[in-house]
Amino acid sequence: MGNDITILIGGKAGQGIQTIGAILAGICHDAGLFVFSTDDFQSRIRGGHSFHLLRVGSRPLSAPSIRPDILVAIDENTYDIHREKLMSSGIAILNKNGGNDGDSKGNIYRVPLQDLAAEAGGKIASNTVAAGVVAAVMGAGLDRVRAVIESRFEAKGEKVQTLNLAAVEKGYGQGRDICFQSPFSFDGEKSPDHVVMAGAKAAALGALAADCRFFPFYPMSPGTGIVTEVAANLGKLPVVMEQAEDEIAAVNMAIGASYAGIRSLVATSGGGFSLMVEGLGLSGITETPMVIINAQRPGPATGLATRTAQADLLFSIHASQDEFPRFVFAPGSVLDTFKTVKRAVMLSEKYQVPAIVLMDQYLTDSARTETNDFVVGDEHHSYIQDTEMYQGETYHRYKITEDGVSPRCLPCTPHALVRVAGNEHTPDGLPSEEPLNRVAMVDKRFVKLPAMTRELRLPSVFCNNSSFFLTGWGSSKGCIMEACLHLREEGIDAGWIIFEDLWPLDAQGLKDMLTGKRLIMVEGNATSQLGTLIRTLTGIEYLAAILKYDGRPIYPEYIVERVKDIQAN
Amino acid sequence: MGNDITILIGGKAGQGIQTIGAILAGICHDAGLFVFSTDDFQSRIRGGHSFHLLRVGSRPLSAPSIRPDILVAIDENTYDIHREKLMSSGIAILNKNGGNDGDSKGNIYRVPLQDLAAEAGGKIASNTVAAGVVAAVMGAGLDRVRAVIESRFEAKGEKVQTLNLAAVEKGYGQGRDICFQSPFSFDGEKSPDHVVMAGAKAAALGALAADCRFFPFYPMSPGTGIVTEVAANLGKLPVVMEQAEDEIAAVNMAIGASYAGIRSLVATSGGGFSLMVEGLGLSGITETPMVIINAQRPGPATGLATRTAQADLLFSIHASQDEFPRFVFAPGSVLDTFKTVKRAVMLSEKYQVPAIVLMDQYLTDSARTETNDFVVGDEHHSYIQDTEMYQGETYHRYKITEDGVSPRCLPCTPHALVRVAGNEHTPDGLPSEEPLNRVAMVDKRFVKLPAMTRELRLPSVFCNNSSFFLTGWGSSKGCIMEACLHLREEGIDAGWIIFEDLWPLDAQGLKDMLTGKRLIMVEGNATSQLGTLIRTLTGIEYLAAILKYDGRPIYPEYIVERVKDIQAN
Amino acid sequence: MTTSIFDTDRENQWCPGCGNFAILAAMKQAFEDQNLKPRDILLVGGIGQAGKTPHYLACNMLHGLHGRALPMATGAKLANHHLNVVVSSGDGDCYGEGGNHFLAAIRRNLDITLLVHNNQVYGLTKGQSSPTTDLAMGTKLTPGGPTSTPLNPLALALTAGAGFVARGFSGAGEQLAGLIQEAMNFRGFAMIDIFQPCVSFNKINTHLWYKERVKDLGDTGHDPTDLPQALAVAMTEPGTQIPTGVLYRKPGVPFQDRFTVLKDKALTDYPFAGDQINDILSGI
Amino acid sequence: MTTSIFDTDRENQWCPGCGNFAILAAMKQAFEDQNLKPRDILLVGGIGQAGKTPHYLACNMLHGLHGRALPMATGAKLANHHLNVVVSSGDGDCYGEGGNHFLAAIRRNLDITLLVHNNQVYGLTKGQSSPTTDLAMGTKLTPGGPTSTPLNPLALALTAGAGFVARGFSGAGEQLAGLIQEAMNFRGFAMIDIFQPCVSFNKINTHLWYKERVKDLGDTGHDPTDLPQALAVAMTEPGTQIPTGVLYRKPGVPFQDRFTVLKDKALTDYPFAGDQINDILSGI
Ligand SMILES: Cc1ncc(C[n+]2csc(CCOP(=O)(O)OP(=O)(O)O)c2C)c(N)n1
Ligand SMILES: Cc1ncc(C[n+]2csc(CCOP(=O)(O)OP(=O)(O)O)c2C)c(N)n1
Ligand code: SF4
Ligand code: SF4
Ligand SMILES: [Mg+2]
Ligand SMILES: [Mg+2]
Repeated sequence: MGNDITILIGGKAGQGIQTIGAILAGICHDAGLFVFSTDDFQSRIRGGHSFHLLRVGSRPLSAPSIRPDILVAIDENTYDIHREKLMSSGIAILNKNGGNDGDSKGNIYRVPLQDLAAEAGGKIASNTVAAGVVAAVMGAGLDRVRAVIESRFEAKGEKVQTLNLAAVEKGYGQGRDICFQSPFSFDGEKSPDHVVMAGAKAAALGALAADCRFFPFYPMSPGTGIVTEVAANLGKLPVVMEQAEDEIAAVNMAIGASYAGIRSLVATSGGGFSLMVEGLGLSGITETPMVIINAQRPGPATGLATRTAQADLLFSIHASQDEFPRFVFAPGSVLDTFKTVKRAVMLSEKYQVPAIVLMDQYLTDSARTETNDFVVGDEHHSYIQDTEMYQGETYHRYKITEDGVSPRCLPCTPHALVRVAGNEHTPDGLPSEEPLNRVAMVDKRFVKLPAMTRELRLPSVFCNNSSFFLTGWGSSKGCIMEACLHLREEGIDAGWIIFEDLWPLDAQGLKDMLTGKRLIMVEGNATSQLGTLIRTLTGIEYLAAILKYDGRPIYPEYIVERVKDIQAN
Repeated sequence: MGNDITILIGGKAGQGIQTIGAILAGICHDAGLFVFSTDDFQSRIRGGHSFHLLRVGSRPLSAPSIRPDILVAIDENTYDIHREKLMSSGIAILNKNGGNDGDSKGNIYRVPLQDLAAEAGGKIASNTVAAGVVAAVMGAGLDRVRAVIESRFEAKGEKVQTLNLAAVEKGYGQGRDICFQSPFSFDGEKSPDHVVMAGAKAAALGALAADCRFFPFYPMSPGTGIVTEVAANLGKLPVVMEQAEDEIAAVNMAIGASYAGIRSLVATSGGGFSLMVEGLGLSGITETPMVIINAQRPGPATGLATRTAQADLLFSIHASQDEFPRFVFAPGSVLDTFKTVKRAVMLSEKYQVPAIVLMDQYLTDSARTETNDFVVGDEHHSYIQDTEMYQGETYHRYKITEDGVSPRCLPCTPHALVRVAGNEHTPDGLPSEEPLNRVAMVDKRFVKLPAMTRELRLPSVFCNNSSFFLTGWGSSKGCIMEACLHLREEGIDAGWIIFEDLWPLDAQGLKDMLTGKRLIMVEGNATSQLGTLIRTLTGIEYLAAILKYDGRPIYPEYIVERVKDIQAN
Repeated sequence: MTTSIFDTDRENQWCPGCGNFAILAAMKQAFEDQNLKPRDILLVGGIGQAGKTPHYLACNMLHGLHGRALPMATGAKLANHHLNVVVSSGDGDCYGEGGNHFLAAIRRNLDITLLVHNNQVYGLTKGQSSPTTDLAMGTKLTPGGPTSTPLNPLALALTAGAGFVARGFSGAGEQLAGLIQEAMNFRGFAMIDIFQPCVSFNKINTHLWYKERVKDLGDTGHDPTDLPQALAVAMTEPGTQIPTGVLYRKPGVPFQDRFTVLKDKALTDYPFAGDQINDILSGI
Repeated sequence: MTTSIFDTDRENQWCPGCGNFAILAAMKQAFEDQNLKPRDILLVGGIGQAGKTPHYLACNMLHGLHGRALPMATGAKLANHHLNVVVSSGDGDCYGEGGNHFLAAIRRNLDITLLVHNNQVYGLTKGQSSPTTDLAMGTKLTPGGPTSTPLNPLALALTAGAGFVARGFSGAGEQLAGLIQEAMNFRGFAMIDIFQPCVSFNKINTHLWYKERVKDLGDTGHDPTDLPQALAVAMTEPGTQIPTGVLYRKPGVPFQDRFTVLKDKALTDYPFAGDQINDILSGI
């Protein structure tokens, strides 16, 4: 089984609790342990309550846990908010300077973080003290702890570095006295095959690896995280970012740039995506490639700005007036995100259709140990047909071809005139109202569908003969997998079916795959959108649905509990 | 069987061909005959080619016909464009001044319209000459013809009236010499039970009858026609129209006005609707009533601006990030439009949800004889709970109630404070990120669904034991009905199933109704969206689909032909 | 802090030290000075830190979408033009996402009071540049500073024809309360662009930075009825001196007066026009 | 009519007598006078009668959504700033639906030429009022005239910081061709608001109406480098006199120059940065 614990660090926005998590994750990663972290925070900059969950395991992890073994309370509210979730074998570390008076007793340890930091040379380092405490509790050697602090604060200058080293040691000294039942072995070594990354960064790197060069954006949580990760590479790459005046501008800029030959991606959330819908259709009718990442959050309208949801699936499939082929993906892990965004860019180019990648706050913001398969593939390969450019003015952007894909040239290159219209158009790109031409053009666009469908993968199935299947999509993949394994350990014959490619799907293939299977949908929405999609494509009805729409991730524990409820009924 | 003929009047944009149709329709209507007219025009103001189809019958008509018995060519292109469609028994009347030289021969009659008009006193009246020709050909008495002209031009002053009377007589004189096989009896009387109206006007009147008072708009064909009909009543009613800077403004204005207590409706087309999607969600989460009429046209993007389509059904059901209850309707006739818009306004108010009414260019622009059941009902009844206003500041806009509908008060009335937020909110309307509150609010909104579902009607079924059913929705209702009757006359055992209420539907009721029936979908889109919806709701697969997506109406003749094709295979 | 009938018991979510607190206080003062009651006011909020202001005032509240406060206010005002409408919006909300509505509201002479909490940054979304961000200010997403020249909201409002154009500063509370009251009493579109330090994300335009530059126009002999003069003031290079107070005041025909039907009474005050509609229906 | 290498064989769909024909001719002339070839130019069209202009010119064409010509042009220009981009938009397209993008393009100093065919009406959708419609002009949907004060595009552009601001008139073809050429040669945002009679829907601002009022600035000693003077000209009461010509010309840093990465070459000219990306990936 291996060791597996969860640390919950809570405090106010602005108190830097994520830093504590990041230091601890670094120490664990260096020792070859596996981590999984996720953030829960409010739509505010200071105050309130947020928490960071860090799970550490000696084996790979694919989900967070909501039941902490170590509860670190930086402010006074945290303990009260989370005490009920604390494992009975767990301990709580309360910041004595955070309003938690009194002495340590039972499994509660009170540590004066600011006082210790002040002793070390500056109150500002109190988070580092906290990290030191927990590192010691977990059983990390001081050398490892120091090494992480040294490299983390290297860029900030010697003074800061020295302060934090002193602070971490202060904390470490306190932590050593705390008795914890499940310490880890930190004797292992960092594996070159592993990397700790969050979904937002994976999406950005995937886009860059696929030669996306233009990222117009309008800030919107949680989509902003993705562009922020692109921005971190500005200056190193031939990449342009531009803050648009609104999302409508962003999507139209992307189409304009793509027309002129640059792969473009916009990242947003549901509200921004709503504003991009008309542009999505423009990409559809002009057959101009473009990728939209919709990092979902609860809605409708402003909804819950910093929370998570999986409720835009059917909207993504049907968004825009009238019909045209598009791709819809929803990656299930951080590595999947990297690969999926690369594929989305490439497939959008190959078929000259828009592609939508559904992420969400949970996926963008949660970091985890992943196999380091983040490599440049050949998705950057160009699909633009330069040879056609020499046809001069007889070049037709929308030439009718057998596979529906017309030769795409760039404007203002030596010979071809490239004409593109969001009106229905003849093959030369000029508007036309002719009924037969209209039919020909709709058919031309739709004839791409079979090949597009073949590019997509049917869902992954685990334990094909199980008595029922936890069935979900996208970011909850890991939670479903963990829940499933947990149920199996308890002797419950569960399997899973997980979708990451969502549109267009091979309906017959899916029907063959699902026929006779009992499905329990697990989704982050209130109506079971994937369940609806399955019924639409195959006529197959699911058995039950575990739906969570409170804006929080679908923790494995929740799934397990609800499966048992369902079985009890 | 009765008599039943179709007149096609073709010419350039700006040549006033619709006027000819309107005069003829008036003459027929006065004689108790039934009319059905529809317009086919390009997205331009002058030139090109447009045509007006006027069908006249001695029995009620529910669809146009594309095969003319009388072809009136105002310009030189018209005859060439339409000659193939002319019935073998039909005649063509060509404007000798329109570039059609030569003499009358066979079934072709050449009439110098401008010359005759000039003789009558002014070339401007040449359309009236044309109307006179056709009226005579159809067999109308000169008195009837004169009466219509008199009243039509009354408001324009005596000079104009006299000119047009002279012109119509000139034409009438020519028409009398033309031999036509199917003249009508014009001896009947105008029935007070009948009225000739187009869909756009019916929608406007429906909204007014349901006490809609605010119509923010941004012009977009074919939605503009609806607001134009509202505008015709400005000054007579307590109604405000406001041209918005864009569609986003329009929808948010509607929500603002509705919050303040005024029923509001926006009419647009698909592109504008796309821009309203975020606002639709705002109406959803704030539970602010509002009606959107989406007069569909072919898309995506700019598409075909003045053409027709039925391709926004699934988009309407799923538009906006996240989920919330809404109504979707698609009226099938002009009278249905009046009634449906009234119901949409009322149901939107009753359940405090947005309602979408799907129309299209064909429905808005086609006029027909309808039973005069255009009456004010009690849809204007107020659902605003004044009594709650006296609760003062303890009033909660989002009080959790059994049926999900909370008491709605108006802001700035004596006591209650009315707080509304597009963020997720507590019952008092203030934003909240609490997970349990979020779930309670999503559930509160969705608990309305069963009652909303009970308000809607399952589709109408004709010939319940037929061997197959032509199945469609919205504006093509009449075409499907005519096609069906035609097939039955030919001994083909066809029935119909027509949806006008589309969301939310009673899935079990629908399944019971459709089980065992063989469905041939008839839709104005390329993917059979209703067929998809039926599969989604019931798991039932349709047999075949007749899909038309060339931007033109689904004429009955087309359906009949395609059914035979299907049967032949 | 003094208590007010406009207080709410909601926890305030702004950062300690944020300039918004002073704007909130000035609003309360302005409302109280006019003897208004919570039920008398409709607050419309955009989305952003500024847009949260209505959460902290006991009034009627309409809080919708990012950038769309003005269209919502337009609808509410057309429905019932007796509503006393105050809009709280941010520089991003009003001049960025909502830029088109800003121009349109001015051209309508919408009879509301618009308070733009101008912190020259997107606060709530963590410090991206806004339409008024200084070219020198790098952000995570625009490390080299914005690629757009900052927008001058007052100059724009003046050229677009706004009737009441003022600038306030959160650090000058008394003046601000007075401006708000004046704006609310103006019949027509009245806007106050309020400089508001964002302590978390704007390290350039700090409280001190503004403090050193603001200059009350009341002390300069400025004539607020002179448009070219107002424009010249609005176009003062913002780095050196920041004129505050009323730049321009000129009443015009307010929006509601442009509708004949609203001359007698508010749209909400009309009974259902059943008879007239019946007439129309029987005339078809 | 003379023939041109920019002619197409598409049937022109404008109404006979429409002012757009003269604008089209002036564009051809301006292109030819610069010895440009069809493949050298990218025309971006809005949606409306004005937006159809690119259909009638043998050039590269990007014709998208109503109101969104400028964002599309922005994207194309960032992708390849060597593109010679001319945008044809209408008063509704550019100042109505696209108002926010108009301001943003100016603030970016987007290096394109914007031609606004200003017929003071929505032509293609049959004569509704536009942002520049005269208050006196009733339409079917606004029988009492617009409820919004007309927008002054030139004054707005000037206050927003546009570098090249001109007004043309379709009835003054030679002047217009010259203005277009000058605008195309200006490095940065260059706009020409072109009065264009709509014979079908605008019965007030007719060819004659304009003809009687236009006055070439070249004949007045106007100094196009003086911003206040330009603003004063832009704000001339439009009913009495219509100054045409270049109101203002002042080069600034064009948009592309604000991106370090575009200094050397266009984004399209860079090879795939595989090695650098590999470095980044191996550093994670
Ligand atoms: C359609 C949409 N796009 C983006 C956002 C994200 N968003 C929320 S607030 C905000 C910026 C607010 O800036 P500003 O108006 O200046 O307010 P501040 O927080 O600075 O007071 C943004 C971009 C959103 N909620 N909706
Ligand atoms: C989103 C959207 N809204 C509305 C329309 C309808 N529409 C097309 S052109 C136009 C007005 C064009 O006016 P203007 O830009 O002045 O051009 P003109 O025809 O006068 O040259 C409108 C409202 C549209 N195509 N898309
Ligand atoms: S982020 Fe800035 S604007 Fe927002 S509350 Fe904090 S200080 Fe105020
Ligand atoms: S409607 Fe007006 S703008 Fe359009 S083509 Fe005709 S004259 Fe020109
Ligand atoms: Mg701000
Ligand atoms: Mg126009």
